[in-house]
This record gives sequence, C-alpha cells and structure tokens, in this order.
Amino acid sequence: MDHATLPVAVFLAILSLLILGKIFSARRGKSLYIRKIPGLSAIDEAVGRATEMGKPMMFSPGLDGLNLPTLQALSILKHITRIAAKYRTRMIVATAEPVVYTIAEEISKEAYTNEGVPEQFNAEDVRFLSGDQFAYASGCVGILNREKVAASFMFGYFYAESLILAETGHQVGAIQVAGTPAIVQIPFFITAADYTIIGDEFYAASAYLSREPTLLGSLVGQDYAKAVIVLTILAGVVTATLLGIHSGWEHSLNWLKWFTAPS
Amino acid sequence: MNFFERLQHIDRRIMYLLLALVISAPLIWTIHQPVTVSPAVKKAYKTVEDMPADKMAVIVIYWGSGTMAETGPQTSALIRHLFKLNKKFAIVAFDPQGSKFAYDSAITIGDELHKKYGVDWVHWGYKPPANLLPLLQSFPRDVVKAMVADINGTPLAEVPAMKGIKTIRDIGLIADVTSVGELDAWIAYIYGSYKTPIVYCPTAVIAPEGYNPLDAGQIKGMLPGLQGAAAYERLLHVEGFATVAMGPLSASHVLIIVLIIAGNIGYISARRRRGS
Amino acid sequence: MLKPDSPPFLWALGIVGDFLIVGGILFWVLNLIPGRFRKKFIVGLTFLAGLIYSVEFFIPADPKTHMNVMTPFTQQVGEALNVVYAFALGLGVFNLIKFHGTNLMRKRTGWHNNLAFFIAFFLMMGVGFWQYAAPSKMSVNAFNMFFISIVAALGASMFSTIGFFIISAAYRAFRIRSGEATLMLVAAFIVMLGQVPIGTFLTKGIPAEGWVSLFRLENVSYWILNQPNMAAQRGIYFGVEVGALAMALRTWLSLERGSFFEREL
Amino acid sequence: MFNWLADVELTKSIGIWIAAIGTLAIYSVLYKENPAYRLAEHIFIGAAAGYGIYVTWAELLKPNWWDRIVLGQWYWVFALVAGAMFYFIYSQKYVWISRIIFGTLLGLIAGLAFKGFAGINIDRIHASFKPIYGHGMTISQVANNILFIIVLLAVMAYFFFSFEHRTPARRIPSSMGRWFLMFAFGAMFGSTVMARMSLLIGRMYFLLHDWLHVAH
Repeated sequence: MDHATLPVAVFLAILSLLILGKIFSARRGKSLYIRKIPGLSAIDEAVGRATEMGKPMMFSPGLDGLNLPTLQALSILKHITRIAAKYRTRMIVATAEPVVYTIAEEISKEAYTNEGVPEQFNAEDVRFLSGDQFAYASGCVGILNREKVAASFMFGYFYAESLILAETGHQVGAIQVAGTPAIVQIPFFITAADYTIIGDEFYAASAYLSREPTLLGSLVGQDYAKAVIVLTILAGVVTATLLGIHSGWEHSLNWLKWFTAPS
Repeated sequence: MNFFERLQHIDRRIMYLLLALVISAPLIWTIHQPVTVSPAVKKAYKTVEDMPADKMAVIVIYWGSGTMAETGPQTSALIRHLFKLNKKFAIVAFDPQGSKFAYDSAITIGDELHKKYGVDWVHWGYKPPANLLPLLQSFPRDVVKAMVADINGTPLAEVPAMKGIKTIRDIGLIADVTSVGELDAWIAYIYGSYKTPIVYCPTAVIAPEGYNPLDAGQIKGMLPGLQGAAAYERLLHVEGFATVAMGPLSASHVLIIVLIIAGNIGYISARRRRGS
Repeated sequence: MLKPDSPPFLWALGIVGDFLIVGGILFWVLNLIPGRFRKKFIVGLTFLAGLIYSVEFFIPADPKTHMNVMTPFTQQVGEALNVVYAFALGLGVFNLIKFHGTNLMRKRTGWHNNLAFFIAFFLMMGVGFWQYAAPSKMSVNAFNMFFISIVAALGASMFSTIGFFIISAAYRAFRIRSGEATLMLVAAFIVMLGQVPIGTFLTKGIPAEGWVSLFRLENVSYWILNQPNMAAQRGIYFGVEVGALAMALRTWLSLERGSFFEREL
Repeated sequence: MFNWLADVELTKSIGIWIAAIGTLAIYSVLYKENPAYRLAEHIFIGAAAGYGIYVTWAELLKPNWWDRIVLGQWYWVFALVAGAMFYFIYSQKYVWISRIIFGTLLGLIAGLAFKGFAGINIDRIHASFKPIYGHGMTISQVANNILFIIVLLAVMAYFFFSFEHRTPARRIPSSMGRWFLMFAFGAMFGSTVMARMSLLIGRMYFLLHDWLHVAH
C-alpha cells in the first residue's frame, strides 16, 4: 500500500486516537491494571543470581539499527541496567550497530549515575562487536564463554543468530530471559532460554517494568486498538458469510475489496 | 541410574558428532530419496509456466554465501525452467556474492541449453541493498532508466534482451530468491501497486512467513528452502544438489527425532522410578 | 572553482572546507538557542521529522504515477538518511579500535588475538580499496580470495553451527513435561517429518487422491503450516504491529519523556 | 613478489585451505571454547569490520554522496554535517547537539510507522474476512475458515493485557490462545530444522567435496 485510502486513514486514526486517549487519561492519574507477565518477573531473579555468583551479565539489543523494536529493546535495557547498577553487578552490552551502540553506552552511563555509582560504569563493557550478523554472533559466543556470564538478556529484533546466542548461553549455564517481535525466532528462545516473553509482550515490557503512567496507558490503549481489529474482523466475517450465503462466497470476497481499494 | 534414565542426559558433544556422521555418510555414498511436491511448489511452477511469452521474468537475488546451500539450487531450478520454456528473464542482485553466483550458474545452464547471454537473458547487476526501496519505486515506471546497465557495464538500452521491456507492465513475474525476507517490500510496492505475480523462494527458515501472503493471494507460489528446490527439480526432471542433499537432510531429521524419543524415554523412566 | 574532473584530493579539501564553514555556522546558530528551549526545540524537530513520511502517506496519490507532492521529497530523505547513517559507522569502528588497541598496548592476556584483529581489519580493508581503486587481475583475485575464505567462509560456518545447536535445543526442550511442551513437540514432530522424504515414505500407504490423502504426513504438515500456524502468526502479528504503532506515536510526540536520555540539556 | 596473486587456480586452492581451517576452528567451539576459536573469532570480526568500511565507502558514500557533490549538488555537505552531530555524544558540554540528530531520526522512524502498519496489516485484516459458510464452499473450506477464526481470535485474546483473566469467559479463550501459540511455535521450529540442516549440509559438502574431494 503506497498511500492511505479513506477507509484505511479512518481506521488508522481510530487506532491512534484510542492509544493516545488512553495515554492522556492515564497521565491524569487513572489507575490501570496489567496482568502478570512471568518472563518479565524473572528479570530480578536473573540479576539476583548473577549478583550472588559475582559474575557479569550480558544484554543483546538485537541486530537491527535504530527502529521501533530496537527503541523498545533500549528502553528495556535501561530498566535492567538500573537493577544491575543497584546490585553493583557488571552488565556487558553487546551491540551490532554503531548508532545503537552509542545510545546503549549513554543509557548505561546514566543508569549507573542515577543509582549513585558512576564509578562502577566501565566504558569497555558497552561494546560494538560487528555489523556483520555472524561476526556479531561469534563475538557474543566469545563473551558468553570467556566472561563466564551468569545471566543473559536478549531483547530486540533477532534473526538466525538467536539460537547461537541462546544455546551458547545455556551451555555456559547462564540464566536467560529473551523477547523479540521477530516471530519466527520465538520458538528458539522458548527452547533454549529459561524465560521467553512472546509477541507483543515485548512491547508491554517497559510498561510492566517501569509502571510509568504513560506506558501503562499506552498498553491499555493498545488493547482497545486490538479490540477494534478483532471487531473489524468479526464484522468482516459476518458480512462475508451473509454475502456468501446470499450470492456465493467468491462474490463476497470481491465485494469486501472496498476496504483496500483503490490500491 | 540405568540405561534408560541415562538417555535423558546425552552429552551434547556426542549428539554433535552423530550429526556430523549422519550428514557426511550420505554425501560420500549418495542415497536417492523420493521427493514429494507440495501445493505451494506446484503453484509456483504453474505461475512460471503461465507467464506470457512476450513478457520478461525478473529473478531477484538477495542472498549471500551463507545460505547458498538453499538459495543456490532454487535459483538454478528457476533459471533452468525459464530457459526450457524459452522465456526471457533478468537477474537483479542485492548481494554481491549472490550476484556472481547467479551469473555463473545461468551461464553454465545456458551453455547446456544453448542460450545466449544478452539475447535470452540479462543480468541487471548488483544493486546495494540500501537502494532497494528507491528502486522498487522507480523501476516500475522505467526499467531501463532505473537499472541503468547490465553486469558488464553495457547500457541496458543496447542489450537485445531488453527490447520492448519498458515498464512493469512488460514484466510478467517476479521470483524473489531471498534469505533476507524483504518480501513485504515487494508486496507493498510491486504487487500492491501493479499486481505483478510474485513467486517467493525463501530459505526454509523464513518460509513460514510466506504462508500468510500466500493465503492472502499476495504471492502466487513458493519454493520453501532446499526441499522446495528439490521438488522443483523433480517437476523439471533434473537431479541437482537439492536432490542429492535430500539424503543427508532425511538422515539429520531422523537423528533429531530419534534423539527426542530417546530423551522422552529417559524422562519417563526416571519419572516412573521416582514415582515407585 | 572545482570541476568534476579535478583531482580527488582537491575535492576532499573542498568538501572539508565546506563542511567546516557550514558546520561552523550551524554550530554557532544552534548555540544561540537558550538552554531551556533546547528540549522544546528537539521535541519540535522530532515532530516535524515524523510529519514527513506520515503526511506523504495520507495525501492521496495520482492514480497513474502512484505519487503525490511529497513523494519525491521522501525519496530524497530516504537517500540522505542512508548517507547520514553511513557516517555513524565511525562510532563503531572507534569502539573496536579502542577496545582491541587498549588490550594490545597493555599486553593483556590474549593480546595476540587483538593483534590478529588489526591484521585482518587492515588486510581486508586494504584489498577492498586496492581492487576498488586499481582493478586488475591481481587485485580482484586477492580480494576474492580473502573475502571468500575469511568473511564469507567464517560467516557460513558460524551460520551452520545452528544445525548443531538446533539438535541439542530440541533434544532438551521437547519433553512431555507439560501440556504446552507436548503440543510444541507434536507440531514440531509432524512438520519435521512432513518436510523430508522419509516422512512421505511413512504414510505412503494412504492414497494420494481423495479426502483421505489429507492424512498423509506431508499434507498434514502443509496444513499445519498453512492453517493453524498461519492464523496464530497473524494473531501475534496484529499485536506486535499495534505495539509498534503505539511506540511510534509515543516517540513521535515525545511522550516517553526521558526514556532514552535523562541527562538534562 | 605478489605475482602469484594473479594465478586464479592457486589463489582458489589457498582460499579453500584457509576457509577449511577457519571452518574447523569455528566448529571447535562446539566442543569447548579454545584458543583456535578465539583466534578465528577475532580475525572474523576484524575482517568484517575492514570489509564494512570498504563496502560503506564503495557502495554507499561514493555513489550517493561524493559523486553527487562532485556533480555540483554541494548541499550534500549537510549530510556530513548531520553525520558529524553523532560524535558530539562524546562531549560533556555539547552533548545536546547529538540529541538533535537522534531526535530527527526518531521522528523519521515514527513517521514511517503508519505506512508500515497499513502496508502489512490492512491486507491481512482483509484476508481474515473469511466466510464461515456460503454457496459453493466445500466442507474443508468451511472447517478451515472456522478454525482460522477461532485460532486468530484466541491468540489475540491471549495478548490482552489489561483484563484480568479471572472469569472463565476471559480465561478460556486466552489459555486456548496460549495452546495454539505453542502449537504454532512447534511448527515453526520444525520447519526451521530443514533450513538449518541445509546450511550445515552445504558446509559439510564444502569440507568433503571442495576441500577433501571425497564426496560426489
């Protein structure tokens, strides 16, 4: 789709307004409920274990450059690094893209400063490994093995390297928490990591961890937006069925094209 | 711990060694395997057959040496089919290694089937991936202007195969051979705007993503990975690397299944013992 | 004035000169912005930048060309963005050089690996630019040799280790521990078998025609991928995409204040 | 001294040997992390970085930036100015200048989201308008469409975060959704095995065929 048709524009406007509306109502102090997401509750446990063992942790924000999944990954990094700084535990951030690397460094530095231990921050712990997918993976394998990582966090957009990271992490005995919007990689995290957050739980993570009203409101707004999609689909199914009974199912498919046409 | 219980704790190194063995053995002593053809591959085959003869097919190469084991045979099978049908095609590559490999394999197959570069097919050269989106917007309007020159630097206007090929309307098929999964861009810009049929040839790992657009009619067929290539080779009645690799592929799958079953036997017997 | 055929080093000088002048003026202008307005300025800039693509999307296009007033401009922005990103590569390279350089200079344990890093780095960059600047049989050959035998070969090897890892991951995870794990195991089992000739062999007794053919393993596997799997994936996708849309809205309007950078400006 | 570099056959066989040794060094990590792997890893990262610089210049900056300036579009100098802003991240005093470029990038990414969302999802929403009954539909079509809608809705129900899943009416769809999800993940895992094995077979074929000449 090159440009929005009128129905599409209206549809997008409804979704956006629902999300924004909920954000603003949450900011005005409306209290909101979020269900439990087990994988995210495990983050504290993972940091705690690394602290007990006195070993470092590793965070990978995925392979992508600056885009929406990476922004979310960085915002999760912020929360985990804060916990790490609180417990004075070393956090190695392995990045695969220069711009992401600079932001990650900035985030880590701030997290340690905010917890009052700026001297704990070691610039060498935020590393740019490689922009090449498997050179990056080989570097992560090296870090996991040599640094004897006790907890590994993988949040971001991953590709094939997901299993290399997760399985190596398992072999070195790290406790692993992972989440990615890259749907085909989720099964690998489920099999090899200890805790995996699935699908858009990834986008719920920062709200869940920070409990900031803006993010909570957004999450509720997302639920409403998804409800609109569900209702649209149900309406489409009912219409298609009625038309199908009335004049044949192929005809019903053609009629419903108004939603996307003119392309 | 008895033998059965030990089955749930097989050392990974033993598994790795077994895997290396079951893959090497059938490569050294070739075993032939029957290949079945899935509906998605049949659809792809039919889409290629049905392409109007006066139009040109475009084979998109977006893969490098890493996935050559899958994408190489897919590319070769498509090239062979188009040659056999006497249909013109162009190759356009978004990866420098893939570009060279596709060129070499088209030359080899072309020699075998007496096809001439520049007349029966053309290679539009390697385009940096960063140019993908701008190209997807510009080339439908003016192919020659957007693609500029062929792989040897000859201006496309001077290549005989390009005669009569002006806009996307003269292109009857896009075959996207990819390890990257940029299909959404082709759907959004090419199928979405011009309804040009797309045949998707992904590596098996990104293949599950193809079922959604296949169902939505946004792509007209699919060769999922090496097995898709082997099925296509069977429809073409040729035996390439894909067909040879079916032996080790089966063997490795059998190994996984045996290991999973062994692990579960171990798990069950350990649980029984704890229970009793 | 410089001409297109002037020597490249003169052009380089010219570009650096232009850069210093333009950059200097911009730097001076930016510093005129009082401290308390800086944040507002950046928020405004983020909003304006977000308008570029969204306005282009929402303005109806000419049905013939599929373009509107904004389309050529967004194409330009896209190209400029690639160039700007390319300049950021230096940030990563500096980090690499700093990290490996420090290890090498201080002769930390394993410093010879850091030395190998530098040798490979300069070698690959060297042959790259050599065959680029002076293409000859020798330089092209050298480049191909090193590229294929190091970058491509090590990449393909690293990639193929997943074949090993997938075996140990499947062996460990696919146990009938819980309902969920069993379901995963069953689906994986059927699909794995359905994709290879051996699976076809197992159910070849079932006729290939008629409705019973649906129970042949390869058809069951295809059906799983194409029906329940596709529906489930679509369900996840909608959620993920709505999540991304919400993230975009928050970013665009700078609602997630201080999410990435908290340091005061 | 470098004349041998022009010999295609010789460089090819040297290349195969280097590649084969490198492949074995990488595989050695499967047994245990060791000095050979460590060396291969560092060489790989170094070579990839060197190659990255060359590619960035040759494929991106030279044609899209340098050549344009040389052809008189001097305003492309602004791209360098914008790129230079990244580097202010290292300055305590002027760090806010780097925020200008980051802010702009964030805006651009956000702006693309509408097109991205619509381009992918509108067709998929439309394709989900499946009639559950109609003239000319076979039993399997009806069954598949009903199943499709149940799975889709159950999975979406699982991802609602702001409802308490206490009452059965809310709990059942979402726990069904989780079951469907696990089933789908199993299927995805299974279909990926083939891809990974294909690559491993390709690599083994390289070792056995190109290097050792023992495979056909």
